[in-house]
Amino acid sequence: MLTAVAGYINFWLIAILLLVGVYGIIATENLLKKLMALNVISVAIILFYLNLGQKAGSTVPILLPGAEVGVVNAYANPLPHTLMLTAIVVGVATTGVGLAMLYKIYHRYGSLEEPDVLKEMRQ
Amino acid sequence: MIVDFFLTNRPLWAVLISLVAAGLILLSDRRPNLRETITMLAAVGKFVIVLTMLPDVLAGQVVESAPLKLAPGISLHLRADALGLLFALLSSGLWVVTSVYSIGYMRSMKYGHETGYYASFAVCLSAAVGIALAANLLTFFVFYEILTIATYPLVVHARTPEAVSGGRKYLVYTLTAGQLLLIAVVWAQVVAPGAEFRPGGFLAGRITPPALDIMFILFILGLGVKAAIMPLHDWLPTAMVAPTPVSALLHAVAVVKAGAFGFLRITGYVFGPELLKETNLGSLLAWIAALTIIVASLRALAEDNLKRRLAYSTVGQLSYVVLGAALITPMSLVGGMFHIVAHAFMKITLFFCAGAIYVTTHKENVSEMDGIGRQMPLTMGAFTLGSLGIVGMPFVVGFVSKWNLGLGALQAGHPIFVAVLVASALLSTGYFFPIVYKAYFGQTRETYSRHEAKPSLLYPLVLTALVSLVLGIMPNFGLSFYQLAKMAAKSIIASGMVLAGGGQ
Amino acid sequence: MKKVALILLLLLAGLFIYTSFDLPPTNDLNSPPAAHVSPRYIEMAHEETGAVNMVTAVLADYRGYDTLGETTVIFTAGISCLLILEARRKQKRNKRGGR
Amino acid sequence: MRERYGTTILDTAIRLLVPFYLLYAVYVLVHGHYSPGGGFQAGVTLAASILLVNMVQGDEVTWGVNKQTAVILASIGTFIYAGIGILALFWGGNFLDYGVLPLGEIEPKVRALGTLGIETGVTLGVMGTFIVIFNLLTGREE
Amino acid sequence: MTAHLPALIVISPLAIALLLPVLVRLSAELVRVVAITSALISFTSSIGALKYALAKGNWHYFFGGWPAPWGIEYVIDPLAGGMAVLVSFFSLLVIIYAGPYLVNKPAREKGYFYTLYLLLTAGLLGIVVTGDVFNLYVFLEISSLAAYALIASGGHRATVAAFRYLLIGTAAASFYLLGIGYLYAITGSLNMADLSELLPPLMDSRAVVIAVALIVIGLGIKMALFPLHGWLPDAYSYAPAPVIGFIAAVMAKVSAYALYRVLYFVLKATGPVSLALDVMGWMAAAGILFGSIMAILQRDFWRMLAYSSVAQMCYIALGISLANTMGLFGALLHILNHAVTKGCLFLVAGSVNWQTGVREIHRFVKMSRRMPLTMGAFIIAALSMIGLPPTAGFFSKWYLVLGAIQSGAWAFVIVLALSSLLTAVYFFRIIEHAYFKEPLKGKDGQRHATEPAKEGWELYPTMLVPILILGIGILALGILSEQVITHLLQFALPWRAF
Repeated sequence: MLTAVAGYINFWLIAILLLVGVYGIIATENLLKKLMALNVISVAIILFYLNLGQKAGSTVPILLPGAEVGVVNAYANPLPHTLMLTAIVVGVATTGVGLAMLYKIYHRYGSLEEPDVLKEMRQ
Repeated sequence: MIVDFFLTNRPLWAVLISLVAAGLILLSDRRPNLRETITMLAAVGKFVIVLTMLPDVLAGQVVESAPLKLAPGISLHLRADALGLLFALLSSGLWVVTSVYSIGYMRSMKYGHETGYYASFAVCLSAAVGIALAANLLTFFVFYEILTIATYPLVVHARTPEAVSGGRKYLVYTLTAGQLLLIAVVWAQVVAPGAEFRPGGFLAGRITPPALDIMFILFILGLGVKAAIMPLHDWLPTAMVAPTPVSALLHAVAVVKAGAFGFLRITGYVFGPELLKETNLGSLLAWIAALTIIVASLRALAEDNLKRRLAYSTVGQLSYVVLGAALITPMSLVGGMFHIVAHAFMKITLFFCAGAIYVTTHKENVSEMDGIGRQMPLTMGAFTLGSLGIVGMPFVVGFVSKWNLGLGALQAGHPIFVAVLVASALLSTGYFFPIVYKAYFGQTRETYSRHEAKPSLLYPLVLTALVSLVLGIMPNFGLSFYQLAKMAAKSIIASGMVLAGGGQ
Repeated sequence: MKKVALILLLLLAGLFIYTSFDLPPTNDLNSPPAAHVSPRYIEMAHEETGAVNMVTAVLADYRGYDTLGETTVIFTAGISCLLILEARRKQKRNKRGGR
Repeated sequence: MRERYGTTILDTAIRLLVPFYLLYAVYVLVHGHYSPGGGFQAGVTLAASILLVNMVQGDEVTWGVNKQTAVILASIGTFIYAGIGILALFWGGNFLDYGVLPLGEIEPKVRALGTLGIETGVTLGVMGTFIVIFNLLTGREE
Repeated sequence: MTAHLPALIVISPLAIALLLPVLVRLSAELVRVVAITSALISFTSSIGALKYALAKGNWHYFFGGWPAPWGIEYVIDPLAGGMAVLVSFFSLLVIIYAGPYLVNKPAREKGYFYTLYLLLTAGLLGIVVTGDVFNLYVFLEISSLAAYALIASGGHRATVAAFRYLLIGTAAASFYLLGIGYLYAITGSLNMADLSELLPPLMDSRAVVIAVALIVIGLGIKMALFPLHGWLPDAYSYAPAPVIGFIAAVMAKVSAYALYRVLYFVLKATGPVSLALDVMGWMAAAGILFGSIMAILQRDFWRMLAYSSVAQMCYIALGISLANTMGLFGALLHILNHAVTKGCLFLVAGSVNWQTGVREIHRFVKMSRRMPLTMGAFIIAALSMIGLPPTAGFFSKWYLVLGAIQSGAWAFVIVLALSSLLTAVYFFRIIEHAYFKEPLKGKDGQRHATEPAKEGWELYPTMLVPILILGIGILALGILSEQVITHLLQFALPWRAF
């Protein structure tokens, strides 16, 4: 039983992390917190991919000095790592743009609470 | 080579010439003489093009233009058969007359923004001829909707709040109908790919009653608005705020006629006599038409505004055409088709008269018209002739179609509709007689001198009145309208026989 | 609103857990991601691209186009911030000039 | 004008640390082929060291990399990447096919050199962008 | 260079965009010329690639020379090629249009604008031509980031709208990423063609259910599919005109295209996809009515167009959900038609606002006198939105109704008919104001529109010509819709059409 669960528990934790992020976007009214929740989502997805790249008993995907080339199971899958490097960078870039917008919003409206901002904006 | 290209594609040119004219008119903004010249040239050109097709069609041939594909399996296809040419000849011929009248009328009224008016008018005529010559349902629908839109600027031409709200009402009715018609057309296309009009119908054997009934009702609703069938007629009297030539166009030449014409196409060329008889859908439509005839005539009695009274008269008269289409016997079809022509000439005369009276004396209510016949004898003479025709007096054109319709009702085994026709004749006497009586014998304090409308208003109405007299005596005179109607009716019934024979 | 969202998300969590059993378990040596496509990177990367670090080989060579996109995303973010915040500076200056 | 953080401790620490930061950044860039690392990490480290100096020693100490120069750096850096890709087109390869570049080596080595080239571009691009974003967000005028 | 056309489609705007911040130091005019040139290169390349794809079949282009499942490939099939032509055409048109709009902006801002504009173009084109699901994500993010910033450049309201768009858009992209993560987990591949071969035996896996749900939600948000459209009205109504002319015309369509590509070409519309399509169909039907009714309630012309976009995107979704040949024709044709029509409408809205400062519908009185050609194009576009022949909009509706009747979905038929009427209500309201209402003298606000224009009668030619091209294009597309279908769209279906 435990071994059966062990292979999947990572996915469950990741799913919970993801939903925490989604809940954060829905439930908080502070725009900055929403942006942070967005980052939680992106972290969950990164973990999901990295989890897919794991293999039992494998090491980092860097060829060991003197090792025989081509022992597939000796190294972790490099593809998810590559993809997630990209995803991390995308997340950072989005956060940067989001912060820039928040900066401007805060200067104009003096608040980052969504209801306040919307109320002011619709006038 | 070039001549051949021109000759084979005549239906296309007939449609295109006024579209091109519309473009030119828009470009010649603020040059009234130029745009009116273009209008006249296009009108005459269109009429001539349509006229050249007449000998071919009378000889039993069909003039077809090269199809322009609109969608896989279905194309923009124009074909001049007898029924189509009848309507095309009528509308393009009357456009010439209406153009002359428009120029006179619009110059007198000084609206100040006529460019759009003439352009829309030209587009309307393109659409009307396109409807007439459409060879399949998609083409029919395309031009039907173009007509809807092109008429809208004409209805709101006066730009008064009443005009704008009248236009709104017009749009609500016609666009809704357009959507219902679209569903019906697409459905027919799904059932019978291509949906090419065929004398005797193409739906037989492809669709079974419950669906068939719904489809037919969709067609009735879709076409019924333009044809002003009774619960759907309400936009027509409201649209009377438009300038008189527009009313003439609406009633006599294009718009409502397109609806009535559509009924002939649907019953004769889509469903076919057999299918309608089997399912009793024909009688359903006939009863709707009969009801419309009676109720509209009663409504007309109560109207004081001359143009609105004429409008209700139109509602009633159009249902004659629908009745002919619904009864779908040889005589009723001839009657219905010929009534398109007959009503066109009579009603255009009446509207021209109403317009001429309005321009000359600024009177638009029946109650103000005492003694007007002594002031404008020619105009009122034409008016009298037109109203006699509507009543169904022998030797005026209306009689021919009504006689045929009556015979058709007997052929179909529904003598009750003859009674409807008679009742309607009495009622129309009821709403026209007071006008004529007042015009000639009404007491008025005004001093009246003989003062006719100006020539560009007067000549067209005299001409159309004379034509309705001549056609009443010789229905085949000139353009062989009666012959065309007979040919079309024969083709519908004959192919029905063949189909029935093949079935046994 | 929040409560509805919470219930919805709990349901979703159930769905995620339910479907997770069709995913390859963690550390599975024969999972599709381990068995398809990626073996070539591990076996051939050094030979084909001269990189000992397979992640670099995939990042900069096999899937170098993704990385170009990624760099462009960063660049886009930079220009975006400039467009968003520079305009603000200008507005502020105008306002000050107006007074 | 913002208040300077400069205290003796901070100044000294920066003087000692920043050279190592820079060296480390270059190492991460060049050694990306053999160990974890590469253009992004190097770029971020470079940007961090410049921003650190900038924060501690005041707005005027930017080593010439102010916001406007940083934009140009970012744009040139990223263009180096795309440019190397386009260069490959002229020698008959597909876009980003470094193997065809005429560098007089066997293919894996040429590819490795190409990779180094683009990583350099990425480093510059990331560095420039991060400096821009940071400067904008901290509200520093040039 | 002709061997590299698929790459050039994207590389040209992308690489040149990278240079623009440098070039702007030299001259702002140079930036404009270079940007237009790169859009032109992109446009001609996509036409070339499309021609090749139609003549010789799918064109696979391998980046870095690495074969497909290992490297990234671009696949130009007629669908991708056609979309690329559409997107790059709009990019070119609107970048020309943007010239006068930016004329008073400082040089640097112009440079940033053009940079982001080209990046947006490159991102959208990258989504269209890519054959790799992860590469699609990367370019989705490039285009989204550029779009957020361009929208935010419209002022402080636009910034709020853009930030909300950023939140929901990034969440959407994350869902999409997780969705393809699930597909990757069970197949080990990211290449679309490879996936489509590996997936069929796995279609009853529960992971596919989640993957489909995530991808539909993710791309559904991006294409503003009801009820995931929340970001759209604000973003569309506050963004600057040239930006919105481009975004409204193609951006949501590109997401719709991506959804269509993944559901039909990668997942083959089997298994859980059919359920997703059913749900999507009903959502779309609800969205059509919702969008139309909301549009009627708006008093601001831009906002009205935005809600109209919500409704019209649902037409596309409806067509996709029908899953028969005619429905898909309708959807694809509507992607094309609505792009041209809505592009035209937003350019008109932007021009009217730019020339006269008018946004509200009741101030359109007598606009036909001031801008007759622009309003002429507007009328054609409005008729097309309503779906009246012979404009383009009619024919896409024709196929949608045809497809709905073929699959017996009478509810959808009724919705389509009803929506035309609702659309007519809000467009004829403007036509009434612009053409047939006499100005009420002395009332504030209405006098403004009747004042003689300071800068003359019509627009600058560079703004007017794109509008007129689109106006004529609507009519041309209508009359030539059969050509479009037989020569292009029938090859863009997942199965043989005829």
